[in-house]
Amino acid sequence: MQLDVNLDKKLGDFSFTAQFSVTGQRIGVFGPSGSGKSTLGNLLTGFLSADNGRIELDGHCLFDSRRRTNLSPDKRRVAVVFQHAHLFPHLDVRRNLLYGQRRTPTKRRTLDLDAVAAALEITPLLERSVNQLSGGEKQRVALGRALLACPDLLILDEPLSALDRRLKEQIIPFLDRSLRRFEIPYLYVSHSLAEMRLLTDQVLHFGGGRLQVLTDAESLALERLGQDRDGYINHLQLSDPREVGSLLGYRWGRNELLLKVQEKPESGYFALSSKDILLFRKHPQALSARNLIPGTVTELMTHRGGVAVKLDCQGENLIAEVVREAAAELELTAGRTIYLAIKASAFRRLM
Amino acid sequence: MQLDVNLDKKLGDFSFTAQFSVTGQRIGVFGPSGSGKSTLGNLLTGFLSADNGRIELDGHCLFDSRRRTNLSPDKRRVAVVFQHAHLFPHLDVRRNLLYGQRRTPTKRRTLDLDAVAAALEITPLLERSVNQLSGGEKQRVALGRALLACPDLLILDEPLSALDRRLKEQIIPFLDRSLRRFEIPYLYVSHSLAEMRLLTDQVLHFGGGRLQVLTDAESLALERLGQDRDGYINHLQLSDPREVGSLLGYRWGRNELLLKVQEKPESGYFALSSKDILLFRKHPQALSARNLIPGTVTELMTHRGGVAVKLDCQGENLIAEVVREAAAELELTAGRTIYLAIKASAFRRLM
Amino acid sequence: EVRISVAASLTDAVKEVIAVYQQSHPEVQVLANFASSGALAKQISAGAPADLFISANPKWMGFLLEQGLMVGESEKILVHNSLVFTGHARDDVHGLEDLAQLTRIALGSPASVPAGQYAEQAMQAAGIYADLEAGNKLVLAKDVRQALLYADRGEVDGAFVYRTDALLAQDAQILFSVPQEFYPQVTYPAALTKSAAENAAAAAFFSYLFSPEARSVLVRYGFLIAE
Amino acid sequence: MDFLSPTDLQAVWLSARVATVATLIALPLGFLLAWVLVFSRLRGKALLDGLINLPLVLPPVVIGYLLLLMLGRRGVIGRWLDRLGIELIFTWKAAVIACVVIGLPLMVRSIRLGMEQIDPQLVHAARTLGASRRDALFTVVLPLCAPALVTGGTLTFARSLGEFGATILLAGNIPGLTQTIPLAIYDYSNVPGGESGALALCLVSIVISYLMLMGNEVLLWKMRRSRQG
Amino acid sequence: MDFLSPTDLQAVWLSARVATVATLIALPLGFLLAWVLVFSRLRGKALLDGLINLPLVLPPVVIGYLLLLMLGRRGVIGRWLDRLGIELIFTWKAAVIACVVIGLPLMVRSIRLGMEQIDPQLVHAARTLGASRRDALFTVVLPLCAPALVTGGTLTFARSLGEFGATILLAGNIPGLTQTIPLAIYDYSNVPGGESGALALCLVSIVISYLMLMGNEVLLWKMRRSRQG
Ligand SMILES: Nc1ncnc2c1ncn2[C@@H]1O[C@H](COP(=O)(O)OP(=O)(O)OP(=O)(O)O)[C@@H](O)[C@H]1O
Ligand SMILES: Nc1ncnc2c1ncn2[C@@H]1O[C@H](COP(=O)(O)OP(=O)(O)OP(=O)(O)O)[C@@H](O)[C@H]1O
Ligand SMILES: [Mg+2]
Ligand SMILES: [Mg+2]
Repeated sequence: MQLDVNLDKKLGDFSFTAQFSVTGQRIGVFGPSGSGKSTLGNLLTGFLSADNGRIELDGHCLFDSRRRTNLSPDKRRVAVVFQHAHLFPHLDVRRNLLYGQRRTPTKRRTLDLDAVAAALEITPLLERSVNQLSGGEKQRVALGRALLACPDLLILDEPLSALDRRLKEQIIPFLDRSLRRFEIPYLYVSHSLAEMRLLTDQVLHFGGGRLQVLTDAESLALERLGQDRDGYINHLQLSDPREVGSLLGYRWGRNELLLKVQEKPESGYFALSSKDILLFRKHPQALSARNLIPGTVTELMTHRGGVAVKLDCQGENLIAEVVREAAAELELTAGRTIYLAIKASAFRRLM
Repeated sequence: MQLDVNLDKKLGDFSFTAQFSVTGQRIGVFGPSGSGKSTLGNLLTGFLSADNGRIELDGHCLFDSRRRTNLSPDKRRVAVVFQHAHLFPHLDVRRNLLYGQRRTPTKRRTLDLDAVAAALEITPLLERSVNQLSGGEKQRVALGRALLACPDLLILDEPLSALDRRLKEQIIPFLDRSLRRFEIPYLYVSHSLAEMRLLTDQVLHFGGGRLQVLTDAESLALERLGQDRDGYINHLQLSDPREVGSLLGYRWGRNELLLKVQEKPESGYFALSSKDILLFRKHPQALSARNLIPGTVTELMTHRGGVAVKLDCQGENLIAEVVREAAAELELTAGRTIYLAIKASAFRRLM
Repeated sequence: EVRISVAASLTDAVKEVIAVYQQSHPEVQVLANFASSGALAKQISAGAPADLFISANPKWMGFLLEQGLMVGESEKILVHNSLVFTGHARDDVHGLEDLAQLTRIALGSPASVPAGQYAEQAMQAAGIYADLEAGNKLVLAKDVRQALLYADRGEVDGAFVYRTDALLAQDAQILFSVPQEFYPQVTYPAALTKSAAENAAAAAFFSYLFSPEARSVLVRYGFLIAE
Repeated sequence: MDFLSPTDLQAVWLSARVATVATLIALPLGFLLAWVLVFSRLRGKALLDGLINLPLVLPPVVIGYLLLLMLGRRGVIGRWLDRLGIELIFTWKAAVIACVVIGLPLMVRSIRLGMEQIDPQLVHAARTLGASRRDALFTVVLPLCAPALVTGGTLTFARSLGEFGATILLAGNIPGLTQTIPLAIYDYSNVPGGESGALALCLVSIVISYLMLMGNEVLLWKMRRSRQG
Repeated sequence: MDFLSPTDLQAVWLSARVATVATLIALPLGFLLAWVLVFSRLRGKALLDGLINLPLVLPPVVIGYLLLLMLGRRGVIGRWLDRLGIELIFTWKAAVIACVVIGLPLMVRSIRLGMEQIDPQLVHAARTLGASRRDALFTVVLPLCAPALVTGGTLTFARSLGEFGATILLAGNIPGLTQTIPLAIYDYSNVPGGESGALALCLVSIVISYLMLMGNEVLLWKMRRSRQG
């Protein structure tokens, strides 16, 4: 997808300005509350008309103040999933899902209901009334409804912010899987760095109604090191599980990690907090942590109240965090080899 | 407070039975969804009338089916805080707070608005419309409103379940502090073990419409070991902080623990997950964890997928969890002395 | 098909006349529309279909004649009526001069109801109107029927109504007839409309109204036949 | 305003007064009836609902007739009033009663629509804070129904301005005393050529109702704003 | 039903038909007008609002007269209808028109109350899914207004059953052709001993409206249930 935007809009005291071109499938829109993220969404869908400027989506003009082009929302093929699902309460799940599809020209209908429902695991809910769904189920249906309209662009405006942590973790894999599988390009609006890292390749960083920079989530996360109570979340791609006693042994590059997890996924991303990694200068003996692997310090980043340690574990990268005193005591310097102890229960499945 | 209950109630297919006497200020009501917790609340407030039985609060009869006594809800002096704050939308925060107080006989009014507002930190919000409050602020106002009615009993029916984790953690200290300070006896209804442990001394454990047992939260938590993804949460009472480099050294019984926390509270409870404790058979050298203390194994409890290790650290108790393989490798048996490594950042302030 | 617009006070009488007429002329359908004279006149004026108009007073007939909607030469007086004073039976009321002792007297609103206007004229002629009005003793009704209702229910001591209406009362009875010299004669004019010109059946029914057969029915309902 | 005769002006003034008083009476009455229909567990609610709707279903004249039967000097209630020395029939109070009865179905239905939106938990919360049933009704339910009350009041006021059938039967058509705008219009329209007088009064009616409509929109708007801000 | 004469039965049947047809016409009309008042950005909405309210404010007879002036053969619209060979005045269709006009203010206000409750985001969601403004109106707004439509329908139907003033002017009072229940009751009041006949017709009116009221309660209850379940 190619999105070219050049817009100005005044809303009362608030003025919004954005000028960018992005190409890609997975774009994030990041920024604090009130920075204009939803305003960008409304300008793209057509619920707001810019004072000045132009929007072009895949070379197709949606809005042009000079040529007085202003396609109505239903002509733009830009679907939205909001913070609250906004399902149609008078329709059951199936009819909600089909609402957009029925309004899509037949030749554009590349997805079918069964495939989408299966991917989102809502097949058993199809005949239910939408008032009988949990929050997470509702959002999955809302996503399915938007997907089935086969839009040129999908805007996800903080689709998870009304859900609790457990539900968020449950739904992110569905989101990622179905968005990838059905190849719908999207703008993911959020102020959660974790979601950005999981779901986007590029990030439009907004602040004060202005596009600050076009960057990516990883860079943003590194910029923010030490600010999150849960530490920096490493994303580890693991594969090829085998049973090792009551645990599972997964391949991580050239290392093997022992995990205690409920299911046994074939492969996938796992989260490991920088705070769940213990570092040893020498190989310790008999400890309760099931993983003890060597790693080389590649970089030290000191931040407010701690030190982030970039490690290379036989080609795989990892970030650990220690307090300053520990960094001194362990004599951490780039190039030094140390040992990492990680409990089998410290890993969390991401998707 | 002394509460004597002996009730039967049929609601459609569901039948509720409870017979108990409790004395205390901090009573929990625990049980899965549909077990009858809210039904108990409704019977106590008088929105439901039991088919049979008797309720006596501090020797004062609220309901007696034989004597045909059935005080109306406003005469019972039993206040409720619900899952959703249910603030009066047409009144501002101050008038919401005063609603109950105005309806309390003057000589019973033991609390005053300013003290309660200060304790709940809602003084700056007093003139706001309740529609401008966040979820956590709303619950605090609802709590203040109930407190100011100076009830004989306060029922808190899952008051935190609609809030996200961060808000929960923010609000629990307010709850605890104000409930203790204003000495209002309460029933705390929840299915969160963590909240039970923080806020109650005794627990009425319900299941299937029946009172299962009168117990306490600690016992319930131990029964449930290994079922929670976050492990068993140890509550450590720490005191007398002193600065140690960038960290804080707190007294924990006869031990000293180094913590990395934002504020510097004088003393209080801190949470430490059983999964954040690493065990070593021998004293390890140079590691990043800032706390390495000796402990004696007092008991081993094997549960699905792991082993809970009860430890005695110079008189203080702690529970750690390890996988079975680790228990074997460390040759853990009761009486054995081992070393515990805990990162300075693993502690979380509770209240 | 003959469409006739008839003043409401003739409802029963005309319904019976039609019923009798239809027995001998089953091929003609006579549709009667009953409402107040004013409503009927406005309908005809607005172009509502009507072949024949029977008004309870000459005012509204005149209104239509002026607009040229009626066949002027067809206008004839169908019946007369007379003004009476009705109320619950009592011994002390025998004529207009006795009304001064009453506390409440109902009559049609003189502004809009001809019967009320006649009653006002009669009272003025008898010299009692000014006192009654100043004493707030007059209750004005929207039509004769309402004045009768008040008298019948005993809400007022008596009411000025037409003789034909007085016959409808259950409890009230005629206390006295207002002498004819005190008020203009009450007439019910009838006429054909211009649009009925081609309708032979309408002309036929119109002349039937003045036949002895029809008149005998009207008389039975208390109307006086115009000479 | 020389296009209105002095009696017309009296009619306008009387109509405004009757409609205002009728609305002020119908508001609390409608509120209580709506409360009974929505919240109480009374048996025979359907019957009451139907009864309240009667004035809508039956022609106003019939309602006027029924009221006359009840409130007239020989009526069931009227007899008592008469003994107490209270005169109703043929006074402006009778016009008010007619308007209240005729307007009540609209009032009750509007308030019900509003009341049914109120979260019963709010009322429960008030009760546990020591508010009696009545206290909660007035301090919680009433303010939350305010927009519905405004709508109901608008409808009743408007309907009262136009009420003819029941009023004329119960109050009579006495200029200066019980002649409201519709009755005055009736008098005009029953005379050939009275249209201009009728038209003038219609215009006054329309202007009054427009003023009230706008007043209410402003009121509703303010309510919405104060609720949010 | 020998307490009803054949013409009475005709009146009952006609009234039921007129009220039903009027309600069926007023429903879509009221829905569109309510939509304009709630959602569109049209200027002069206040004017339209006032215009819709006129039949409430003015006496029905006046409304009937104004309609007569417009729709009569010499009227602005009537002239056209006449040329097209459409007869309205003095037919049951005229009674329907009168009832629609009189019932419309109630219908529009009910639907507005319902429409104003709808979350605009739902409509936005429909638009982004490819629904045109009109499509969203019929597939989202309309079904969500259903309870309000039922209430509006109830009110309009009930009001139509009792409508007298405008009907008698526009449709005339022709037994068997345009005589609805209220007009038949009027006829009875012009006949000696007509009370029993009038009473019987009133009872029929009441029964019909009760039946409809219950039917609607059931409908509303089912709606609520299907929405939840
Ligand atoms: N119609 C409007 N009139 C005036 N100001 C508006 C209007 N709509 C939005 N704003 C202002 O525009 C600013 C940006 O709003 P926007 O909803 O785009 O923020 P956001 O980045 O989506 O924030 P959040 O993360 O809270 O959703 C806010 O300060 C808001 O108050
Ligand atoms: N009025 C009623 N009629 C029939 N069944 C009812 C009624 N009220 C509650 N129940 C049933 O009683 C059971 C207990 O409900 P209750 O609300 O007390 O559970 P709870 O323990 O509070 O659950 P939760 O944790 O979900 O709030 C449920 O199965 C519910 O369906
Ligand atoms: Mg936003
Ligand atoms: Mg509950």
